[in-house]
Amino acid sequence: MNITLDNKDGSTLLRFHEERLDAHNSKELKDYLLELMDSGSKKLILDLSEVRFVDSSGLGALLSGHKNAGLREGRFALVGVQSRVQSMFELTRLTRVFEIYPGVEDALADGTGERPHDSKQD
Amino acid sequence: MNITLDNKDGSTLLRFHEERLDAHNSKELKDYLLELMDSGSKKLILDLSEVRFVDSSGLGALLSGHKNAGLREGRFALVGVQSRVQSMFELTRLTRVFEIYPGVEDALADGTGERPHDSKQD
Amino acid sequence: MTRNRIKLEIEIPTQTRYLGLIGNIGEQLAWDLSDYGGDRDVLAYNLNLVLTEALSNVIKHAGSDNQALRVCISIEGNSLSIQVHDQGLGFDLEGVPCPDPEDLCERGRGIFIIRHLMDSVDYRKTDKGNVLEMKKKL
Amino acid sequence: MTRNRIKLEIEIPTQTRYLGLIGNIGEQLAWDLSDYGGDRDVLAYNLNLVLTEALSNVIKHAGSDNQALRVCISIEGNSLSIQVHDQGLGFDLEGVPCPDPEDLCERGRGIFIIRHLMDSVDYRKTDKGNVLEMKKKL
Ligand SMILES: Nc1ncnc2c1ncn2[C@@H]1O[C@H](COP(=O)(O)OP(=O)(O)O)[C@@H](O)[C@H]1O
Ligand SMILES: Nc1ncnc2c1ncn2[C@@H]1O[C@H](COP(=O)(O)OP(=O)(O)O)[C@@H](O)[C@H]1O
Repeated sequence: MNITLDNKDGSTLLRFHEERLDAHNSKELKDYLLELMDSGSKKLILDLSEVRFVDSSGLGALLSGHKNAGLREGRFALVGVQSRVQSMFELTRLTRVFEIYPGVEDALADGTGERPHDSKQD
Repeated sequence: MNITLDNKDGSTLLRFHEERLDAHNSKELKDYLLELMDSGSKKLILDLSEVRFVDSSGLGALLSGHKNAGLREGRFALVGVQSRVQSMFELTRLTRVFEIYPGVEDALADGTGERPHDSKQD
Repeated sequence: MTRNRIKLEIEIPTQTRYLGLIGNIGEQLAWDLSDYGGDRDVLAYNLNLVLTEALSNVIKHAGSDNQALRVCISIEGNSLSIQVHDQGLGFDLEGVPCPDPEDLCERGRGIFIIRHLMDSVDYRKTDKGNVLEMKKKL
Repeated sequence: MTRNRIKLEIEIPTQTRYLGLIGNIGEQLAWDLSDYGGDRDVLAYNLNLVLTEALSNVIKHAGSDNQALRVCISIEGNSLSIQVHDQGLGFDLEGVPCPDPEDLCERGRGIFIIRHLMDSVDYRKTDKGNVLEMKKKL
């Protein structure tokens, strides 16, 4: 798994440099996210712009990141989601679960940890 | 076969919009080049920049263009040859046979119809 | 007649590292199919996805390092069929529940995705093990 | 043991439109091979090329619209083997002359290219026709 780390305004920016997030590397990503959070990084922004393919186990790794950030009162935001990956979220009804932003700046600007859609509701 | 035609300073610029020049489309290219020359276009510049794969029958079509231009005292220049395609020319020792230029402008600037290497020889 | 058929029989080691290869071969098929009227990008992604899901299920739930993973893809006219073989204990396909969208469980979406993207899905015993057969009209 | 083997058996209609599909599958193999130390771009192009040359020879010289074109690619350890089957009259591989670089003939470079890129090339009768077998150490 090829991933790089960066600090941006107190958030940890992760760039996932793989074309696929699938059963071959999803476990590794999941464990990596958990380790990061356990070592104190609570605000994670995962840049998926190089990922053109996600399978159900990849979704599982992202869900794990999302849930663990919630448990630790941290944050897990996704940026750079390609349209085919987005349709995977739609197919599995996860679009409203994840905190998704177009780019890193958008995620940083809206650093509430709330889902972007929440403000529009009720 | 997807090919487009353009006139540039008295030369006919052909852009070959296919990734492959192989046994599936080489006959069509060969016939097309011949028709063009028979209908009076004597100076042809073929832009191969979209072609990432050429097989031996594709080489045959290019050789046919080269030979027929010679017979008609015309010109057949290649531009935008990708490095993998260039190595096909090398493997089959055709590098010095074809008139090859980096880009269209280079081919037009040197509109002698001589092979670019010829000037360097004795 | 088999003369208008494309057929691929593939064997790979039972390892997740080869999921990308098979998925990409599926994409290639979508791009090079003659006479497909739909969106090839979508078809390519979907073939990649169902192949990846079905093969990773075998690796996770029925795999053995000593056996090859076998998949057969055939296209005849507008009928696509994918067969993924395993030599595990088998499972009850009809009994696999549809995932609850409210439940953020990390697994259990593979069969759902396959069912959603293919016209028919069937799992049965063969003389050498089991086969998951997925069909779709293109 | 066959457990570390990748094996593809492919059948396509005897038509040049499928050359790209098979060539691209060959490229995919080069990219997804584990443990290849060489230049993958070059290997990808070369597999694409030998597959294209061998298959187009069958279509040109031994093809029949009624028969499927069959190719088998296998990789075991660092041994790559490609077998291309035909049901034509056969030919004398050893008798194919090396092309004269001074002769600008438009054909006759396919076998030369295959020989140049592979370690061994062999053509023989089988019970169903003929097979061109090309091998290379990766
Ligand atoms: N080839 C198989 N052999 C045995 N069990 C299988 C196979 N494929 C699927 N299953 C069973 O079906 C269940 C649902 O599969 P799936 O929807 O892909 O979710 P997941 O694999 O994430 O659990 C699996 O948990 C497993 O119990
Ligand atoms: N599968 C085959 N069946 C019959 N003859 C073949 C076959 N492959 C090659 N040949 C013969 O070998 C010759 C050389 O082949 P090749 O070097 O590919 O050049 P080309 O196909 O351009 O003539 C062909 O002209 C043909 O006579």
